[in-house]
Amino acid sequence: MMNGMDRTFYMDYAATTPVDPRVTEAMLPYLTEHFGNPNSLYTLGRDGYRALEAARERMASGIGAQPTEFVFTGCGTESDNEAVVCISQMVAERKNRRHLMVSAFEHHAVLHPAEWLAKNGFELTVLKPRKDGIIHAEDLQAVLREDTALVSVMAANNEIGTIQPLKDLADATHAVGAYFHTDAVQALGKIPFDVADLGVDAASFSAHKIYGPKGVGGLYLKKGTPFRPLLMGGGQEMKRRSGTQNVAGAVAFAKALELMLDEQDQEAVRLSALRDRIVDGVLNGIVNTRLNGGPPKLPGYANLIMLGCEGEAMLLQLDNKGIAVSTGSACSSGSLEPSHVLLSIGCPAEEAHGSLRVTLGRFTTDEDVDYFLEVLPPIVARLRSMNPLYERMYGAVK
Amino acid sequence: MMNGMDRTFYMDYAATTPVDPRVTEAMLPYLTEHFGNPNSLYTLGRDGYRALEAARERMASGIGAQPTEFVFTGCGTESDNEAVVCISQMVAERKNRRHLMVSAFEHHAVLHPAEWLAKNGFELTVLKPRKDGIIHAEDLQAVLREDTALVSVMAANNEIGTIQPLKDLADATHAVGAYFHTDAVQALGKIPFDVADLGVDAASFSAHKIYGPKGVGGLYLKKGTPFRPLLMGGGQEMKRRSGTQNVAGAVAFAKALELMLDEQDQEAVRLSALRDRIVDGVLNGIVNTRLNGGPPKLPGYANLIMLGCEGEAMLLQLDNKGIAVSTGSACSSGSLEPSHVLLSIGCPAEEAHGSLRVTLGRFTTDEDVDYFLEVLPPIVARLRSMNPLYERMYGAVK
Amino acid sequence: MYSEKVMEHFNNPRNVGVIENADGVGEVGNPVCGDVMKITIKVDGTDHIQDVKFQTLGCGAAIATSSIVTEMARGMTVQDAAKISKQQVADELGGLPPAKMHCSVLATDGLKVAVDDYLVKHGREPIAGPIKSSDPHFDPHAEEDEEHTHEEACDL
Amino acid sequence: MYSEKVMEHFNNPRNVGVIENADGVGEVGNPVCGDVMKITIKVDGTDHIQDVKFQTLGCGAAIATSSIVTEMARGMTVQDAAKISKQQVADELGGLPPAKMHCSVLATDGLKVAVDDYLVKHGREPIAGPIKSSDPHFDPHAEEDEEHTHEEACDL
Ligand SMILES: Cc1ncc(COP(=O)(O)O)c(C=O)c1O
Ligand SMILES: Cc1ncc(COP(=O)(O)O)c(C=O)c1O
Repeated sequence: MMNGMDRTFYMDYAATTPVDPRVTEAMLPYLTEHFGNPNSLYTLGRDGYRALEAARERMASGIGAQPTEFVFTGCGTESDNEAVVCISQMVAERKNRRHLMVSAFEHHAVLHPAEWLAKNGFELTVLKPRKDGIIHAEDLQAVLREDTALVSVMAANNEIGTIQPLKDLADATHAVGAYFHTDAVQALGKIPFDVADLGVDAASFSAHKIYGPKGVGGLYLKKGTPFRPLLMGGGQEMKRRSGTQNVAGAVAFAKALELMLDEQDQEAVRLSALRDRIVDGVLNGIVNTRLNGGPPKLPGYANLIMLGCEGEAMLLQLDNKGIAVSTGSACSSGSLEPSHVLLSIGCPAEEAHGSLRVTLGRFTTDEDVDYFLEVLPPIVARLRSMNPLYERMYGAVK
Repeated sequence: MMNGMDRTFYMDYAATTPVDPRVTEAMLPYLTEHFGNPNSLYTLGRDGYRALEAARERMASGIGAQPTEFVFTGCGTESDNEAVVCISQMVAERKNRRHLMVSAFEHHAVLHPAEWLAKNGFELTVLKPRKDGIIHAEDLQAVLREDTALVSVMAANNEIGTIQPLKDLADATHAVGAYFHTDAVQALGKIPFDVADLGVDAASFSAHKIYGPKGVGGLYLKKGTPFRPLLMGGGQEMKRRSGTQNVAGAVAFAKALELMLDEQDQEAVRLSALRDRIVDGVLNGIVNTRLNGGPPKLPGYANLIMLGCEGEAMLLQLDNKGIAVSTGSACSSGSLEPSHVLLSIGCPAEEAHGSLRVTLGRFTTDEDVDYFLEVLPPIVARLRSMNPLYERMYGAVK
Repeated sequence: MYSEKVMEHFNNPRNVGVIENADGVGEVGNPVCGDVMKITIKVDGTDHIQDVKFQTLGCGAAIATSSIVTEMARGMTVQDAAKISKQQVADELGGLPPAKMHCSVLATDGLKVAVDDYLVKHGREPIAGPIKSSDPHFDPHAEEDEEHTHEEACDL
Repeated sequence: MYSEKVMEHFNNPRNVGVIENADGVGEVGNPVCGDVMKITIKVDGTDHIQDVKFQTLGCGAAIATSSIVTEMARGMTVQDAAKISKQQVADELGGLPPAKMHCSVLATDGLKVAVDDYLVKHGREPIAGPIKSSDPHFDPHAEEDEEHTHEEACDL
């Protein structure tokens, strides 16, 4: 390992996750022995088809949908693009509604397609969450219009982990006759998520956030939701997404979801407790620190600000110690603006640059948390001591 | 195995391929140990990034391109859609050219996006190949126009295996100032394919046709080719294809291509010889049979017609004997029309229903061919004896 | 895709062949769409089908539905045989994929045409009347809309 | 991403601190964009930089460029120090990612401002003149086009 540590203290589960060994085991036979094209008629193809359809059933039942309502895609981003672009365009065509509403802290996989539509015949409203990191139904109601085609609000935010009141938002959306999509990439498997209970019309998922492989996504499309395929071709996936299906990936995704659901309750408790230890440890142990967003939040998610520190520098210093976290600092992304999520909840840019996102997961232990809480304070102190403005802005470094 | 055979005699390598064990071995560490998000800044992420970029370099050098010209995608279908839709739309926007030309025997992943564009502001010419299964440059010249934006002709056809004269076609296309895309999904790794030599502007690839995993594609985009991303979001892949990259898939694809190139010359000889044995065996051993398309053809590809037999019935009977092949019969696809590829080369529908596509590959042996040639004739004889029209149309069954 | 019973009938079709000097002959379908079925029946003095044989060019479902319809028809009166519906055929086989339901139409149509042939030959009124798929000039694509046809195919 | 030398300077920055009673002080950058650098220099009677120290709030590249620029400047005349270019800084570090080139601008700007401060304090003509990033009201986003900024980010 480059950082010279025996092991990595991985605390960036919101960015991606390792494939669980049980998932690898489930998927491997579909790469090798059962490699048939699921669209082929012979035995080998039918084996693949059955595995694919069994995976679809498990995905669908895991989110409270019918199997025919669940489409496998090539990633969460693809699902988001399909939902935002294709539903909107079909609603526009059929119902002459050309207004879109997305929240300001959506993932770029929703924001950018929405902005693209805004340049291609749609009107776009971008709704800011409140300071708590929540889109409130009454705020949504205030911007909905008679000609709203689609509303897209994520189930839980990827940077601050805040859980959105989807049912209320979907109800408000339906009240004006619009469709409701949610990016559930972060929420899936971590909190109860049932499309029927929530009343959403479309939802996006991604396997690599729940211990499945990268490059496998899912799209829930409620029966009757206007849609056109974004990827056109062989007509696979009930004509909604062409391309030879990634059978191994689908099997892996279904297995990954099954494990998430089996372990959801106990993991929610365990990860919330670990997260709380991190949050308390930082807020009590280091002066001039803050917590962003929520409650309610995904278990294991914490977004913290170390005033007077720059995020990338913290991240790299932590990496030297084998700890992997992420930051909303501009520098980390090569752009000049810090995280649009943090800005959207009213966090000033100079504070956002000092944010650390710590997201815990299946393989995080108590010892990892101890280690993090031991390693972080001297890093923060050192960086603050190098900051020419620190004393002027926040007082002496302790 | 459902067919009760000890093993499968797989002869449908054009449909998909098993992942080569050497490829599985190369990709596995990127699912588990090196699972980092390649966009993350810490060591684990940088490891993923390096693996991804090394894979990109190997893909690019394997096709004679620069690394910055190669984009990893989610499948061959996605690449085709991106090339056809996004290049065309950008050329239209920038140069006000709104005419498209695709060959009639393109894969549906090219045909359907082209037809979609034809309903959305473009004019579409669909050019038939000649009886030999080739698009001749002079035929293309005759339909090119001043306002042609994009020409798309596949490098080799997936059903009849015919290899297209890409260089001449690209030259003719460039002569009118249009861009040239080729679907090289079937050709990649099987015959020399160098984008610089051929002068193509864009090319599509898919890993699962060359012993890599399903759900991994590639898109070559020559520097300067007008393009907009189809999948918008995080801005990965040099802003041309958003979505967390499938690092394991990219590594697998690069390894798969490396193996194809290493073994290309000897495999071309070996598979051509095996294919010729099949073709000779069928044409000489069974009356009223025909061969479709070519030369030139991909090594290992044969498309044969057994007059008076229906393809799905043959396919299922062969499957009973453990042999996996495909057919251009309508019945196999649930549609009423037989293969659009066979129709496009002037094969009458009633003959196309009797087609078998036999495509050999890395794990095909001499014994497989012997076995096929032993098993096929009695199946053909039996089905013909059940055909009420056979004697009337073709004479007594032998 | 296919039920076990479909595969069983496809692999071991019953009553394959042609009855010489049959009392009724029905031929339906068109090689252009890849499905042709010929059915021959032997009928006794009480209008009961004593023997029935078929020949079919077509896919697994076409052969299986032909086979089962001959089993169903044997021993029935021609009147009852002409009433066998495509759904009954499909049900008897443990179901058919939706895209293959037209195959059971072919099988029941063939039987209907054979029954009518028998009746007309004996100077009696036909039961089913003209059957589209028995017209050799029948265009199988006439009623299909392009869109549908295109979207069904999954080329590999 | 970063070269080994960048990481080495980031992990072990040289000349961190503030020179008391410095002859020249430069402070550039803005916490709104997350980069602030302060450089203090001690200059001898022959315009040579005897000592130089820095403090930086910023990313790995910001800290590494600050560190290396102090090493480069030490012993130089103020005239030569003011001429150090962003490319020289980047080259000295074994290259910088394109998105991080602005960090070496910060480092060279800081040094220029410190040199000018020294010169002006001694009643001499400044060399560099006004430096944008030293204006506390400098808006770092003013010149960026929106499109660019958006496309850079890769949220995970
Ligand atoms: C010529 C051709 N193009 C495109 C594709 C689509 O590739 P994929 O299955 O990876 O989407 C295929 C195979 O299915 C093909 O044979
Ligand atoms: C909320 C959210 N939506 C969408 C995505 C995109 O998913 P993928 O990386 O599979 O394209 C991500 C993660 O990258 C995410 O966190």
